[in-house]
Amino acid sequence: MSKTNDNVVSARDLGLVFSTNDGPVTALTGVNLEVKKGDFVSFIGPSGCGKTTFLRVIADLEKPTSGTITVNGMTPEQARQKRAYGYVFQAAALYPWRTIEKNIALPLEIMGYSAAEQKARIEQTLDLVNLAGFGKKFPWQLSGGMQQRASIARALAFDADLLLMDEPFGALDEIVRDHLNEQLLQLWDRTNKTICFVTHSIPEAVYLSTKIVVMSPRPGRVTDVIESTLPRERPLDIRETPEFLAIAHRVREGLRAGHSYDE
Amino acid sequence: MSKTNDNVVSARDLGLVFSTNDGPVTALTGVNLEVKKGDFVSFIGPSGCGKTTFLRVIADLEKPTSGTITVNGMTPEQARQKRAYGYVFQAAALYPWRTIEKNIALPLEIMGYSAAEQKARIEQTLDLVNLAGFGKKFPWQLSGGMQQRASIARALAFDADLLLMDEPFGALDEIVRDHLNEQLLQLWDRTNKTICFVTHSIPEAVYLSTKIVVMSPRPGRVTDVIESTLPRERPLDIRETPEFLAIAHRVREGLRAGHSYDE
Amino acid sequence: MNLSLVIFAIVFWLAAWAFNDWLSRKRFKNPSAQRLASLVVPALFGITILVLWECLTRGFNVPGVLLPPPSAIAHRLVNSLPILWADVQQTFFKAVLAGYILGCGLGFLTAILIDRSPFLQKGLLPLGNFVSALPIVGVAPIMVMWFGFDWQSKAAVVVIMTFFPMLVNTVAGLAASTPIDRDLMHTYAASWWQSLVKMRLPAAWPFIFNALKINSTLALIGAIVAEFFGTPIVGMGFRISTEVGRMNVDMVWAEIAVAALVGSLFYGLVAFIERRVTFWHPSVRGGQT
Amino acid sequence: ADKVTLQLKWVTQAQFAGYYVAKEKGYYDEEGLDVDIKAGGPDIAPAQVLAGGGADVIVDWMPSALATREKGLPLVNIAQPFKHSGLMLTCAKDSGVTKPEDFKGKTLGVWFYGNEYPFLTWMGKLGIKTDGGAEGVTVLKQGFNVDPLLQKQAACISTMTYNEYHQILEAGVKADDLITFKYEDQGVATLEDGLYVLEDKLKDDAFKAKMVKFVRASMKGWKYAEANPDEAAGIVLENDASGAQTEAHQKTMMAEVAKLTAGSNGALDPADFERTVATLLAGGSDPVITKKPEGAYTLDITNEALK
Amino acid sequence: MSWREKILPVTVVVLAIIAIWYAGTVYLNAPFARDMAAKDGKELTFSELVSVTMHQERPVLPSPHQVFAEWYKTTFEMKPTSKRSLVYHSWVTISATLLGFAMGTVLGIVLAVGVVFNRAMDKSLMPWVIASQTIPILAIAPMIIVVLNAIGISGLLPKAVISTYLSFFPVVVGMVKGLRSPERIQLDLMHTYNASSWQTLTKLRWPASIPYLFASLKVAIASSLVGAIVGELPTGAVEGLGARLLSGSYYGQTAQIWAALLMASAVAAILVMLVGVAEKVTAVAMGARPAGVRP
Ligand SMILES: Nc1ncnc2c1ncn2[C@@H]1O[C@H](COP(=O)(O)OP(=O)(O)OP(=O)(O)O)[C@@H](O)[C@H]1O
Ligand SMILES: Nc1ncnc2c1ncn2[C@@H]1O[C@H](COP(=O)(O)OP(=O)(O)OP(=O)(O)O)[C@@H](O)[C@H]1O
Ligand SMILES: Cc1ncc(C[n+]2csc(CCO)c2C)c(N)n1
Ligand SMILES: [Mg+2]
Ligand SMILES: [Mg+2]
Repeated sequence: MSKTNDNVVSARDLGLVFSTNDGPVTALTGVNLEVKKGDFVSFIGPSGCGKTTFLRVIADLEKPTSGTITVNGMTPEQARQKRAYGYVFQAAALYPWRTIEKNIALPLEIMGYSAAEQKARIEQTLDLVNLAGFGKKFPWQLSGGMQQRASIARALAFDADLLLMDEPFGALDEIVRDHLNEQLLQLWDRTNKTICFVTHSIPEAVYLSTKIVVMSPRPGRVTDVIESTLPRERPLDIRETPEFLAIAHRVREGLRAGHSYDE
Repeated sequence: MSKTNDNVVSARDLGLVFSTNDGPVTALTGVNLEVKKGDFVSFIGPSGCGKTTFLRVIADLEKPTSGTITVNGMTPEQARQKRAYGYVFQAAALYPWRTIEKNIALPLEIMGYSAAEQKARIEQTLDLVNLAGFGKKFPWQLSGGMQQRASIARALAFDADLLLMDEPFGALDEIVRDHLNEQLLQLWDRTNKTICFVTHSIPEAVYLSTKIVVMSPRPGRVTDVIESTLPRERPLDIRETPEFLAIAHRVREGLRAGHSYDE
Repeated sequence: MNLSLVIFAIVFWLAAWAFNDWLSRKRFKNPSAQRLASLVVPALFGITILVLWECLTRGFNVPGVLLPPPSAIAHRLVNSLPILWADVQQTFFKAVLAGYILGCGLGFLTAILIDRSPFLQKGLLPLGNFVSALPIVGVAPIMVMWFGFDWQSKAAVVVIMTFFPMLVNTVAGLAASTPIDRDLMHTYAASWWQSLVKMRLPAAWPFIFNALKINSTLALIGAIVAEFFGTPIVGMGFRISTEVGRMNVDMVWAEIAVAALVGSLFYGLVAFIERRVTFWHPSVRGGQT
Repeated sequence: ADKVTLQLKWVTQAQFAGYYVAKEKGYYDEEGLDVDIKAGGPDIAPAQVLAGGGADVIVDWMPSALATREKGLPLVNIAQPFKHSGLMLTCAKDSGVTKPEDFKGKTLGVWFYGNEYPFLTWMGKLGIKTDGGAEGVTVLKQGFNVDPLLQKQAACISTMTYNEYHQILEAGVKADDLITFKYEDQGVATLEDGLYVLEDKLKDDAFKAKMVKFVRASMKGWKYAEANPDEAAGIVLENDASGAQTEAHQKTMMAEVAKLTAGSNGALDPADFERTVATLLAGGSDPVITKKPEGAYTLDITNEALK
Repeated sequence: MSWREKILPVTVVVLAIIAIWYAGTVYLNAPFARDMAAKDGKELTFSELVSVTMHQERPVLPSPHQVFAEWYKTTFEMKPTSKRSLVYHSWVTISATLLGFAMGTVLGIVLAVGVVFNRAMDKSLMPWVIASQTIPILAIAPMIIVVLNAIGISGLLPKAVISTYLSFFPVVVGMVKGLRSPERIQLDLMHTYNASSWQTLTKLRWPASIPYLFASLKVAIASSLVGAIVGELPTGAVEGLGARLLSGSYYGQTAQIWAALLMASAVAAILVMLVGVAEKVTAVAMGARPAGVRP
């Protein structure tokens, strides 16, 4: 096991049970996981297996009911207070009374960036997600995919070492998705961020990750952790290599095993 | 050109311009399209190209600013009043004050189904989307993918001859997606419904459709309409046939052409 | 002036403040201890006010006809229970309840009517504003003239007072559903009634309950004040106005205490129902993290 | 100049003409006083204002003043400009009331807020219950106006000779259709508008001196008003900030008020005081005051003022 | 906005109300008229009855034209500075209303913010805020006035204080709900930024509460007006609409009461409409979607 201060996220026997109107729901159980600095970890698993819940635990948005978890060696709460991470939610969660520009400015305002800095970063991230020219629109004037991109821009606008991204590219077409995948990889490479990334696309998971976590539902648990053997440098056509396909196959099998119905 | 009464949707020179605080936005322009009874039409195109807008026009949720459109030979409004279609929105749009069960019951109540019939259909569609056992939960107690499935169940619960589905499977993993694709094809085959389906997945579009509409943004328009040569009977492994791959290739090319940035 | 009493009051106040602050910050592991703490906090706040009041009125020798100490009020209260109970029956159970139900109902129905017909929306809504501030001082005597001296005229005043808050909030509530919620109903070609019952009313409940809460206290004030303008010789407003004139200020405060109790219970009941009906709203579900 | 604040018992009207006249005619100025006259209203208990330090001297009715005194706020009468009582019960003839014995079973309108004491005393004397039983009368807390009589909601209502009675007439009812019972005629008259101050303050000679000047000037005002009712009514109208009163009504009122102040030089007649106290003590089951008040009036001020 | 769309509906409704009013005038005033006639040994025909009921000195319900004539006379035929001018009295009341409304709104918002952010305040203050509203104002108004007077405050402020007392409550109730109305995910976003309470307030809770705020403000400004009018009684009811109502009532001048009522209503309507305009402007600034055609 590695030195703790190397671990960005470290979960031990983590469990989380929601109590609802008709009985408790076990969202996570016995989750053990280590995410190292500079890792790109993808979470993949059937709908409802606890991916979002796990990300929320890391982000201190949900308290585990058993086990322990540390983020940057601290409790999630301390880490959050240090603004350790940026979070892209599964839904865009833009504030309807702010224009796209202003939505992106929100974390910058809160974290006290100067006006000039805000302007520069807004422009830059809008460009990055290909929304230049839409800054003055309100969220409801954008398409679903555009809203999602705006929310990605918002999370990228400030410098967090850890990025928690919950299906950020779900509503995007292949081309944009490929483009953003590349951009994200570049960013990760350049800045040595740690990224936790939920996706439903096996190729995407394999293409992006250094580590793929396969989860399974009822109760949500980790069934496989795959360390990628792909090089850090990844052109798009790496996706046709046998190595890539082998990993993808392993992920698919893991995914299939976790499903309740067999086809 | 076919006889009109054969056409479920028929658009002529359709255009739609939104007027916004900072100038007009052309969401659709010069759209000509014919959807025949029993067609399975997929719409694919970059984010923001007007797919949702077009579906909304069919559904009488948006009024075109130029051109004409008929649905079942009537105006969209008349068709809507005849309850010609079921709509799956891009966002789940479940009512928070109703349980999942009750959300699915909503259209049934409105359309006057008997209590027994309601019960049967709720059970059946919950099974179909693999949410059996979650009927008594409230929307905010479900994961993103589960919410999306609930909204699909809601649209399938009543008998509309035309289904308008806006990225219904966007938030689902491959396995569930494959499963639901199959289910949807079966349903379509059995009931001879007409389906308009927005997706970002090229394989999904090719696998499901009799006709693929490729769209392109700024301004939103139809750039290619591909009639599928695949047989109506489609096992999952049809996706490895050369015919399939050829169509997929044509779609990908069309998609790429519509994009503003070239990689 | 009795300085020691005054000093005691101030010390007590500071101590209670510190204790309360500590208690409300503290999280108890044991849920029943937590619940107990959540009851102790407001209670202590109340006790502090009473102690301050008692000590300051005595300490500064405030004349009883201006402000009697709480002990005198309590004494008067327990000695006048039959009278107070008769007053509550007259004012609350007859005038307030009847007026509240009618006024809220009327405001609600008018809002629905306005919503139903664009014509009425343009014609009636601006005039609804006219009813908004029909001053009780002007209306109460007229109602006495029209509906007699008994509780019916007070109920009429309450109707007028509660009508507008309900109208405004219902109108705002009916506009509170989100566009996509409405789109969904539109795709079902739901009738206006169906949309109303299944979508727009549920979305409006948080606003409507605001009106019900505001009105629960407004109704009581309205009925009591209306009794200043003519009543049979029973009722909370009657008692208050005559006893002020008779300088029985302890009785006035006893009646006020009863009014506060009854009003708070009424408000609490409405708030309780609110939590049941709007359980799904973030404000109830606990949007706080 | 010395400041004096006078709190009236009711809104600005000819009932208080003497004080307004004294102010307008400069009688207060002559005494070196700067008098602030505060109008009252249905919601103002002058005694409370006095206790709160909002006024130096108030106008109040003696029953209510004595009751207040018993409650622990020691009011002292320093002058009594009103010699006679203007209170009466006015009944509609068609209600069947012709004499006090007819009240039983009828509905009577009464002013509360401290004004009910004379009524309760009277009913006590007549042996009529007022607590709503079948045997007694049904009492209504009358509002500010004479509507209950016009609307036939009550058989009789309380009126003042100088005000409400005339309003009934102005509404179109003929005097012949009315029957009135003056409290004075029924032997239950109590003293009305008098000037009261706090007992403690009288220990202060400077204050006493101020009150002497105040009473002297006020009485001068009253006598002028009595002699020149129309001019006095005009002065009242000018001082009415609500702009609501009519000239005709205030002139009528002034004429009637003059009849009540006539015969008083401001000094309280101890005999009147004794009569009032006796009346109040006699009041039925719920007496207004339970024991004879001591030191509830002083003649020092008027003695000094009238020198 | 054409004539047909805006003016016609209001006109129709106003005419309907006036028609009902006239009918009510005849119906309610008839008993007294018949009574008077009977005492003179006469019986009134219907047309006589109608004409008599229209012009009674002390009607149960004055006819619209009586009220309007009085209103017109006191509003337009007097110098606005004269004590007999309704404009003058309206202004007296409006100034207290506006001051009270401003203080009430601020107080209400401050309390709501406190209640939402501080558990101790929620637990200990809210029950007392509610209890405070069950205390009948007219009962404590005189004491407030006396106390304020004792510390040398008189004139506009005491009235405004009573106005405040009535108007802050709708604001508290509405704003507590409004400030708590953000969705879970919207709050989570702030949480991930480790935003301070103040930042969460200004950037999320406050904008999210705007619809609740305006609904509350409309109620609050109406309540302020009622409060200002009520507050005129224990301040001696010397001037203002409340004084007009009171002395009108006291001296049996029915037309004057109704004219003052009409004026109070009109003032309230205008104030509420002004709040409505502010609401619209704010909504546009906050990117509200233009109201759809559909319900
Ligand atoms: N607030 C909540 N209350 C009760 N149950 C909840 C709550 N949030 C999530 N759950 C339950 O926890 C389980 C895991 O949910 P989670 O959102 O983590 O799934 P997920 O893996 O993100 O799924 P998806 O891919 O569909 O988004 C689900 O069964 C869900 O119903
Ligand atoms: N209500 C609106 N007001 C103004 N502009 C709008 C509105 N709705 C959509 N648009 C604009 O119209 C264009 C098409 O939007 P649409 O939602 O149809 O895209 P889409 O193809 O569904 O995209 P996606 O795949 O991202 O959902 C976009 O540029 C969007 O900004
Ligand atoms: C609440 C109330 N109290 C008293 C009176 C009547 N009133 C009080 S003093 C007085 C004499 C001067 O007119 C009169 C008539 C009223 N109408 N309403
Ligand atoms: Mg999820
Ligand atoms: Mg879309």
